[in-house]
Amino acid sequence: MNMNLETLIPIVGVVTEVKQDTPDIKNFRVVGRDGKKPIQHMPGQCAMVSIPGVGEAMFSITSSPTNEDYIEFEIKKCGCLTNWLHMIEAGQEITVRGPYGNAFPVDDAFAGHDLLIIAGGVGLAPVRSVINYCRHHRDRYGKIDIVYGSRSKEDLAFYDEIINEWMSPDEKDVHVHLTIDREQENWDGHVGFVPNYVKELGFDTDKIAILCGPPIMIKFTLAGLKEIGFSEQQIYTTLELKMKCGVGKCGRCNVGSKYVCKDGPVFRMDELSELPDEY
Amino acid sequence: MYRIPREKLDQLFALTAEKETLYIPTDATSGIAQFKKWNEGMKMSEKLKTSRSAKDFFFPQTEALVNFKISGKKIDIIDPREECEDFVIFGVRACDAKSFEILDSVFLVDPVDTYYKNRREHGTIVTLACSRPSESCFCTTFDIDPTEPAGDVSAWMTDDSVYFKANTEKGEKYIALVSSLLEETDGADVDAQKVATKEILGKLPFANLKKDAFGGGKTEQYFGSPKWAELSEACLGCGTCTFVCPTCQCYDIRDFDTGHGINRFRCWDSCMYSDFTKMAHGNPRLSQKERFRQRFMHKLVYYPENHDEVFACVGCGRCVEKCPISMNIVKVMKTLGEEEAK
Amino acid sequence: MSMNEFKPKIVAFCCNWCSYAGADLAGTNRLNYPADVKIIRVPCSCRVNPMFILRAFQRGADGVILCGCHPGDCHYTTGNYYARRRMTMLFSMLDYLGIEKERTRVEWVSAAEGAKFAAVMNDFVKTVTELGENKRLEDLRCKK
Amino acid sequence: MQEVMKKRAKELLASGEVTRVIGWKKNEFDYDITPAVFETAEAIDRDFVYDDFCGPNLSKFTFQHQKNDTKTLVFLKPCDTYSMTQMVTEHRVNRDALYIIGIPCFGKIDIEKIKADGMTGILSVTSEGADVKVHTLYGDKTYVKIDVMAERCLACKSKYHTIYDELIGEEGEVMETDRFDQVKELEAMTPDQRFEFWRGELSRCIRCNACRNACPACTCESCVFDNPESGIAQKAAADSFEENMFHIIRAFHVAGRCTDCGECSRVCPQHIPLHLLNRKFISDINGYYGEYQAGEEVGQRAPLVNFTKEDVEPDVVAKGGK
Repeated sequence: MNMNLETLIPIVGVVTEVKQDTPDIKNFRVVGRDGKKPIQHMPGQCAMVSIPGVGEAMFSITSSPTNEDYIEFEIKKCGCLTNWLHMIEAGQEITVRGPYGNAFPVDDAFAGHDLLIIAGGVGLAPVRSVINYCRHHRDRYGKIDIVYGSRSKEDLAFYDEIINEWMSPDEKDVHVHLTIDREQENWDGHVGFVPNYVKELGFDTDKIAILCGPPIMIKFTLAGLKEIGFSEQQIYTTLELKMKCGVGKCGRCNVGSKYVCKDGPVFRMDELSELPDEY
Repeated sequence: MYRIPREKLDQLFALTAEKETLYIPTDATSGIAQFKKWNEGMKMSEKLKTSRSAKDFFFPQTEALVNFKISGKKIDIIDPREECEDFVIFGVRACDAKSFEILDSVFLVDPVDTYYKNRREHGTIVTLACSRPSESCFCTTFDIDPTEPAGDVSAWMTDDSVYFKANTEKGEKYIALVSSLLEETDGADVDAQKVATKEILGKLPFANLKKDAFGGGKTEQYFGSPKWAELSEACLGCGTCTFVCPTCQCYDIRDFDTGHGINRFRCWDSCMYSDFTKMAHGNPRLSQKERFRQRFMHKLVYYPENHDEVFACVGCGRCVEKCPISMNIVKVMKTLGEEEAK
Repeated sequence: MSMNEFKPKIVAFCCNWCSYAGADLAGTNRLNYPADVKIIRVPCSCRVNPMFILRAFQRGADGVILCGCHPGDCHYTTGNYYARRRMTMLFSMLDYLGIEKERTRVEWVSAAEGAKFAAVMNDFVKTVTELGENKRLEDLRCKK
Repeated sequence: MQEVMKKRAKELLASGEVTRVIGWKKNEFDYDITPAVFETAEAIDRDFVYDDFCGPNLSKFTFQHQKNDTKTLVFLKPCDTYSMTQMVTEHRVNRDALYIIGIPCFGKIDIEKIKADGMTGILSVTSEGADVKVHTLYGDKTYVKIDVMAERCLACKSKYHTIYDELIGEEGEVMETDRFDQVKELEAMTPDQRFEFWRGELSRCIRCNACRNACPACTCESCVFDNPESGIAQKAAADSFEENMFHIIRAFHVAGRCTDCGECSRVCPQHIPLHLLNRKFISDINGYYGEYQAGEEVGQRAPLVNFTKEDVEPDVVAKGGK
């Protein structure tokens, strides 16, 4: 029995490291008071992070479950709670509860397949967990393609990790395709929006696509993927709506009859298409 | 079945209150009935139903979840939960009794809501059969029999007597508690009352309201209906319907800074409120139409879809009576149902 | 807590341009007034929203006093005239709800009136001490 | 009356002068009235009503239509016109987008009074002259209209329309009223009695916000109680303090702007006499700063955004009032 699901009472987490990742995104490393990993999760699952007195919100856990030491959150500054989070320093205690929601089917539906992971902006956070999980269990998956775009080079989250680890020559069959929205100095990579880049790259369709990013990117990328022959059963995405309880009881994160916190946040595109367009 | 003369009802209340906290519906100053803790001399309301539903007993409007003490960078978590004391609610109507089952199916499924469970386990519900249903009643639409209310103990009140029947173990315990005042009897009077009430039920204005047009799997059919705009046009966006509704269970979690700590509590929330789904980056339900639609789609389609075709409405009629602009689920069912019939 | 031990918590909203300086003057002149008066500096008496008064009570104040410039002397010409109407209305409403009217007060104290400031505070503290603890506008969560 | 109104509304629709009509329609019961927007003559023929149950004040419903390019026709009872005038004064509604027809009002029936008398299973209610006939499943009863009239109508302040483009029926007059009697009764009580009275009333509040949302003076885009930055945002009153605070602040925010239309008390599901809070402010304003009726004419300056150098000092309250 996981007490903090039943009671909505969180546990204390200690922020051991805060890293400014992009101008408006910070990365937070969190352990329990005992110095160990506070919660066990699977890629795609979320946790409720809170600063008491300020607020509580759902964030996806961006570290891979294979990381045994700590969990990480990648948080963009955009509201009341996140502004506060951006002000804290290492050593600050916060509260966490979870994990909530379902996970990407990394061990079943994804196993043995080629993966195409497409992310935009801070949308890399939930799929980074998938990427690192798959890299850890490299032999279970086929080729891994990662298309990641952001507004500018500075806005690319996890840039160091991408360059030093994912794009390292030692990686087996992991291909990273970076793009930024506008031309800028000291950038010789691709320039353009993610949906177009995906089409340009023209992937073969015998693989599973995982999408995460701003709604507008998802919309156009989805159309692009369908154009090059992907079926909805091959595409996964993850949603985010306002949540309070995390256990499907407070009643606000539903899309049709599905609760994003409990039945999601990961949806296969064909499941999502059956739901009303209210997210 | 057990019987007690009506004039002895006060003695029964006194005896109950000796052992456990007792709540009965009583008249407030301004003509509404509300559940209140019984004390000597309190009169039971003659009204059909209380203004607020009985859900408060298990899902109160505000409830402490957890407290925090903050010192520097440290946070201490204090669990405020305490074992609830036993209590008895007397005079719950069939519709409200049914609403507890609906709340159970939300709060008592995994992960169980311990706050709710705590209260639920310690409450004994004595229901009271209806004999004078009002024009706003439509519980029969949702297959509820107001002459045979659920609950731990069912009671029937006739001109001169009150009859009791225990339905559960908790109910047996309650009957045992007050057995010194009860006498065993057959239920001839009760049967007569049931027949009479059923006849009235057939004459109610909403007697023919049918739920068949709704249920799980109808999302696509109703979600895009043009009727929502017309139905919701006068909606004020207040929370009256949700707060008087016995089955509405949405809540918000908020923090209160007491000056020496943080109290985190939950409180009722309403899907009719504009900030219900408002996030830092936007709101998926921008206009009142979407919020209005969410409420009724939830009751008539989403909930049945997730809970074996049980509807999240018990036909108590409170929203019918209380809505400031007289828009309600009956109107929604009739309007959308008509469309279905076409 | 017995009556003689009771020390009321007083919140005083003081206008920056007059009574706040008046309080200062009271201090430099070594005039005594109880330490239980907590001064909150505001740019003008008109800055004080009725909500401030209510929230002071919520947070445990037993009395709330608003000090501003004498009518006609407002740094912003007319601010205290508005404050005067607003506070009259609020105090009247509190009284209407049965909340002791002696717990709230408005006084005009200029920067030169250090002695008046001390006298006003002493008098107000005395009045509130006699009234006892604020029970009718209390928020139990904020009490220890 | 209803037929005249229907006819005029249809004429205006047909002429293109207006493209929509805000009026009332019947819902499930005789006494269940919903504000409605009509866009066709057929809809008006089918649903439009104006009777003794048409209580809802339509002023605020014009809000969402003022940005349209074409005009909206709205029917306003005398007391509704005060709300409308106040909204126009405060520039909360675009007068040019509206075509206002003033209609007479003979007092509205409060169904809650009939229900409070024990009537249930009401199948029909008809109001003819001074008689109100109630037909129920459990027997019939006839009331004298004045006995079941809404409290706000018994203390009607005016039959005069303060704003309109045209009138149907005769113009009425401002009335002598005893609407402050209850306020005076409360003022005459001891503070303890008043405290008990208001605790009893306000403790019933469920914070549904109906009073706020129905109020034609509450037109803020984002209410202080919904604003997390305000420090008093609350979804529910956690204790007696928050109940008191909500109601004090709600009444205070409309003080001097409240026209005493009585919508707050009408919509309250818990029957809290909220108008007594508003009326206290009105009576204080009248007493301290001179007679003032909000919504009397466009362009008035509300008393709380005004002052005179001779105003009474706040200690007038401690000294025992007016």
